[in-house]
Amino acid sequence: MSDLIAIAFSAFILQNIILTQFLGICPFIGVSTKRSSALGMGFAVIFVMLISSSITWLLYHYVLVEFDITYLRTIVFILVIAALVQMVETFLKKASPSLYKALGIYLPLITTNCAIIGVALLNISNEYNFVQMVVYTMFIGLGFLFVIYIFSMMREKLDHAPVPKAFKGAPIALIVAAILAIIFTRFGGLIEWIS
Amino acid sequence: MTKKENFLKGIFKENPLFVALLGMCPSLAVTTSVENALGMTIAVVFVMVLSNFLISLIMSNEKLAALVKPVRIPVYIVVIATLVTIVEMLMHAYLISLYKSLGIFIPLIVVNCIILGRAEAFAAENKPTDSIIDGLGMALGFGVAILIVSIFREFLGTGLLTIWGDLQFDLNFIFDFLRISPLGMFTQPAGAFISLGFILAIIAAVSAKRQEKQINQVKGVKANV
Amino acid sequence: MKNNNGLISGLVLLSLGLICGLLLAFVNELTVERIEAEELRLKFDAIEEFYDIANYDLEEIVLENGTIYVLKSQSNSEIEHLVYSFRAKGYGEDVEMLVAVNKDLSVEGYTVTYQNESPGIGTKIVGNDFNYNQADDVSTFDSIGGATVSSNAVKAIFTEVSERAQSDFNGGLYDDEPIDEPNELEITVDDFYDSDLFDIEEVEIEQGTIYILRQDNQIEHLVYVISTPGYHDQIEMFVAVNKDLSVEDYIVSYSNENEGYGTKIVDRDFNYSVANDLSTFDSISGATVSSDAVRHIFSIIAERTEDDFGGGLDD
Amino acid sequence: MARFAGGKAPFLRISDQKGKNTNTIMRDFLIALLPVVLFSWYKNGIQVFLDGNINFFEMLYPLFLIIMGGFLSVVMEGIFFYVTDKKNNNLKSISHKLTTSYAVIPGIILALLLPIYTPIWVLMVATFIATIIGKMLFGGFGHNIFNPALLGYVIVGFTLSGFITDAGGVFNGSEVLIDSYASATPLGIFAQFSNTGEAFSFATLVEPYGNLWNFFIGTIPGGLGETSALAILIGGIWLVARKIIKWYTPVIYIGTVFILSWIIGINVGESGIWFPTYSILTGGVMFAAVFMITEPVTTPTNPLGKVVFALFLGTLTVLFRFVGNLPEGVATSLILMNIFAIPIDTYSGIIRTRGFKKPGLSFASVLFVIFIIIVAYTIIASVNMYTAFLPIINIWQVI
Repeated sequence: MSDLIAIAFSAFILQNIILTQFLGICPFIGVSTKRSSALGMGFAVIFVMLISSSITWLLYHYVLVEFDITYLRTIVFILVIAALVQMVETFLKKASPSLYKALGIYLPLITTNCAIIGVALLNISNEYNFVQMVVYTMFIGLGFLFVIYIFSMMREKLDHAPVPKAFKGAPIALIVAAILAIIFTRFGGLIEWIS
Repeated sequence: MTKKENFLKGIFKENPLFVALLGMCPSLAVTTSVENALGMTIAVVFVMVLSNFLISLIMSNEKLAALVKPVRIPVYIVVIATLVTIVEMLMHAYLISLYKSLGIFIPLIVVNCIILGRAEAFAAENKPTDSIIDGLGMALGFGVAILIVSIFREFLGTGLLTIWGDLQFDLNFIFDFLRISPLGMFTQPAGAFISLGFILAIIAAVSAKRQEKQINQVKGVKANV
Repeated sequence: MKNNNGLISGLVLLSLGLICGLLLAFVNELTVERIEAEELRLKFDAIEEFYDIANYDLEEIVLENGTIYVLKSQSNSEIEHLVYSFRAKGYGEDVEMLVAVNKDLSVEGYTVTYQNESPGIGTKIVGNDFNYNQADDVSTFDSIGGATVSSNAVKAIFTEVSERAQSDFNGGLYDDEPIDEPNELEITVDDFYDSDLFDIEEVEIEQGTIYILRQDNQIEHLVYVISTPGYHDQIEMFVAVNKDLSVEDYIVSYSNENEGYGTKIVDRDFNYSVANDLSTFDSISGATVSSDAVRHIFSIIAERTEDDFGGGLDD
Repeated sequence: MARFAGGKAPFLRISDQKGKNTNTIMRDFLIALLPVVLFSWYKNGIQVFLDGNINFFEMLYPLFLIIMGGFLSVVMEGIFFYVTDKKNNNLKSISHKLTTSYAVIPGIILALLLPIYTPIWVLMVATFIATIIGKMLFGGFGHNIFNPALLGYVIVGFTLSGFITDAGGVFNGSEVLIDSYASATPLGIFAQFSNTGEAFSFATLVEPYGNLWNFFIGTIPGGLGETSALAILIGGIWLVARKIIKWYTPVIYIGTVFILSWIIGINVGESGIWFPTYSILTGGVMFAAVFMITEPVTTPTNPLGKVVFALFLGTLTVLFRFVGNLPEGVATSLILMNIFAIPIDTYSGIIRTRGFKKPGLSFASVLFVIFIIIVAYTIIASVNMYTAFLPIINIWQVI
C-alpha cells in the first residue's frame, strides 16, 4: 500500500509529467489559454491515457514478450493508440454525446501527444505490475490536469497584462513553467514519513 | 523555389522549433549537454530524411498513391515508427551511453510533430529529391535549434561543453573570472524552461525588429516613388 | 471498384506493416548480440574503476534493492571482492551507488552511479563530495556531513553494505537463493570397515555418536559421527580413525548448504589435507563457513581421539 | 494613475479616496518598513560596532545592503523602461513610471529577507529576478502573478544558497564576527529535530537564544528584517492605521499558524503555550503577515478571498514547516498560494455578489474539502500518526 502511495505522490508531483519529464508540452503551451479547454484537455488525456496504458501494458506482457518481439513495441504502441483514439471518438459520439461534446475536440490532438505513448513506454521501462501501472498512469494524468489547469488560470491573467511584446505567448508561458517547476521541486519531503 | 532555398528555409525561415514551436518536448529534455543534442540531431536527421524520401517515393507513384490515400496517416506512422525503431536499435548497439541518456525520447521521435507534419505537408506532394532536401533542412534546423539551447544550458549549468565522448571543453575559467561558479539550476527542468523561454523571446524580438526594418524600407521605397 | 478501395487500402497497409516488421526483425537479428554485449559491458564498466575485471570470474546476484557483483579469483574461485550496487530513496528519485569492498572488509571505493537530485544536494553527491569519513573497515562508518535527505540515501546504502559485507564474504551471499534439497547420504560403518570383523558399540557424546570397533576387546577403529552447525543447517560427518590415529576416510553424510558451498562439501572438495596424523591439520581452502564446520568437526575429533583410544571412552 | 482607473481592482478604491494617491501609499509603506530597517541596522551593525568587533564603515553595511536592494531594483526597472519603450525614454516619463510601479519596494523587501552575509552580486541577481522576471515580464506592476521579492528570494535560495551561507559579504573582514550575530537560525535547529525524529523541548529550541522575549524583540539570528516581531508590529499598526492594509489578513494568518502548531505541539507532548508562540516568532511568519500577504496585487482583493487566502496560507506554512523538509515554510507556501489567489479572488467575488449559489457554491465546497484534507494531513503527518493508520491500511491490503 505504501509503495502505491509513494508511486502516486511521485507521479503527481515529483515526476510531474510536464514539469520534470517534459512530456505533453505541446498541449501545455497550446491548449492552456482558457480554463475550460485546459480542463477538457486534462480529462481527455486522463481518459485516453488510462485506456491506452492498460491495453499497451497487456499487449506488451502477453503478446510481445511471449513471441519475443519486444523490439516492435514502438510501432505497435503508436498504432494501437492511434486506432484507440479513433475508436474512442466514434464510440463516444454514439454512446455519450454530452461527454463527446466535452472531450471530443481534444481527442484528435491526443494521438500526436507524446504524453500518451510516453507513459505507455515508461510503464514498461519502470517494470510496474498491473496495479502499480494503473495507479502511476492515473496520477500522471492527474498531475497533467493539475498543472495545465493552474497554468491556464495564470495564462488568463497574463492575456490581459501588457507583457513585453517579445515575451508574449510561448516565452512567458515557459518562464511561468520554470517557476512552477521550482515550486514543485520543493514538495519533496511532504510524503517522506510514509516510507 | 531553388534547391538552396528549399534547404535553407528549414534552418531559418521555417525553423521547426524557433518559428513553428514544434518538437518542444525533446528540445527541453535532451538539451542538458551538447552531446545529447548532437545525438538527437543525428537520429532526427536519419528518420526525417528517410521518411520524407520513402513517403514521397510512395506518393509520387500515382497508382500507389491512389491506394494509399485513404490510409495515408497510418502508412506514414508505420514508416516513421519503423525508421525510429531502426535508429533505436542501432544506437543501442553502437552508441550505448548516448542511448541511455536520451532514453525514452528516442522512441518518442515517432510522435514528433515535425516529422509527421513534413510528411503530410511536403513529402506527399513533392518529388523524392526535393523531399530529401526538405527533410535534411528541417532536421538540421531542429538540430541547430536544440544545439543552441544545449550550449546555453550546458555552459551555464556546468561550465563545460561536451561535444562527443571525451571531447570536452572546460570553459569554467570564464566563471572563475566572474568569481562565481556555474548555476546548477540550468541542468534542472526549471533551467530548461527558462533557457528556451529566453531564447524564444530573443528570437521574437530580433525578428520583430527585422520586420519593422523591412516595413520601413518598403515605406521608404514608396515615399521615394 | 469503389467498394474494393477500402479493402485494397487495408491490404496495402497490411503488406507495408509486414515489410516493416520483417525489416525490423532483420535489423534486430543484426544488432541483438551486440546490444547484449554492450549492455553487459556498460554494467561492468563501473566496476572497472575499482578492479580489473579480466582477472576475476564474475558473478551477479540480483537482490530486491540492487545487485551484488561477486569477483572470484580465477585460481581457486574464492570470493576476492564484492561490489555492491544498491539503491535507496533519495530526495527526488532513487540514488544508486556502487560500493566496492575487499575481502578484508576494507572499502576499495565508492561512486554514485545514478541520482536525479536538485542542485546543491545532487552536485554534492556526484562529486562524492559528501565528506564521508571512510574508515578502513566497513564496520566503522562515520556520519556524512552535507545535504540531509540524499545523504540519508547514501547513509542507508553504506549501512546496508556494512551490515551484510561480513556475512556475504562468509557465504551469506547465497542466502537469498533457493536452497537445494539437503544432501543426505545413508552412511554406515560398513562404508569404512567390514563390520563383520568387529564388535561394534555405540557411544553417544555431546556432538554426536562414536562407533567403537573392537577386535578381541581392543579398540581397533573409531568412527565419529559428528554434526556441527554450518552456514545454513547442520553438517554431519563420518570420520573413521584408525588405531594409529591416521584417518581412514571421511564422508559428509548430511549437509543443507546453498549451491556453491554445499556441493563443495559433498564432493569433499575442500582440499582438506588430512595428515596421517590427526594432530596436524592443514587449513581448508574453499568456502569459509562450511569449511569452518568441517574444521570444527576435525578439531573435535583431534582433541579427543587419543584419549578415546586410550580408554577414555569407557569412563 | 490612468493605468489603474480602467478597472484594475487593487487601487480602484484607494485611488478614489481623497489624498491617497500612489505617492502617499508608497510613502506610508516605506515609513512602515522604517522600524524594521532601523532594528536590523541596530542588530547587525550598531550593536556589533558597539561591542567593538567591527569598524565604523562596516557598521554601515546592513543599511548599505538594504538601500542597495532598493537602488538596484529602481535602476533595473529604469533600464527596462528605457529599453522597451523607445518612444518616451526621457528621464521624466521614466521616473513617473518608476513611481507608479513602486519600483523601490521589491528591492528593499528582498534585501530584508536575505541574511546579512549575502554578497552584493547575489543581491543583484535576486533583484534582477524579482524586478525583471517576476514583475516586468509579467506586464509590470498590477499584473504580476508572483510576489516579485518573494520570487527573487525563492529562486536565489534554490540556485545560489551556497553563496549566501559561504560568503562574508563585501566587507569580508567581519565575516567571522558576524557569524556570532547571525549564526544557525532557530528554524535550522528545529529542522535538525524534525529530521532525526528526536523530541524537542523548550530547553533545546528556545534556551540557546535566551527566552521568548528575545524572539519578540528580534535579537535572534535570521534574515535582515524578519527577526524582530516588535519592529514589524509597529510597522503593521502604522499600515493599518493609515488604512493601507486590512487588519484581519495578518491576524488570521498568524492565528492559523498559532493554533495549528499548538494542536501539533499537544499531540507530540508539548502542551506549553511557548511552542506555538515560538512558531509564529521564528522565521518569516511575522514579516510575511504584515508586508507580503497584504500586498494588493498577488493576493485576493475582496475580504472573503483574503480570509480564505490567509487560512490556506497558514495551514500550508505549517505543513511545509513540520512535514516537508523545508525548515522555513513561509516562502514556498506563499508563492504557491500566489497561484491560487486568482481563482480564490474570482470565486469569492462571485460568492460575495451572488451569495452561495452555483458556481460559487461548488467552488466553496471543493475548497472546503481541500482545506479539511490539508489540515488533517498536516496534523497527522506532523505527529507521524501513520502507525495509527497501519491497521486500516492492512485491512485494505487484505481485501
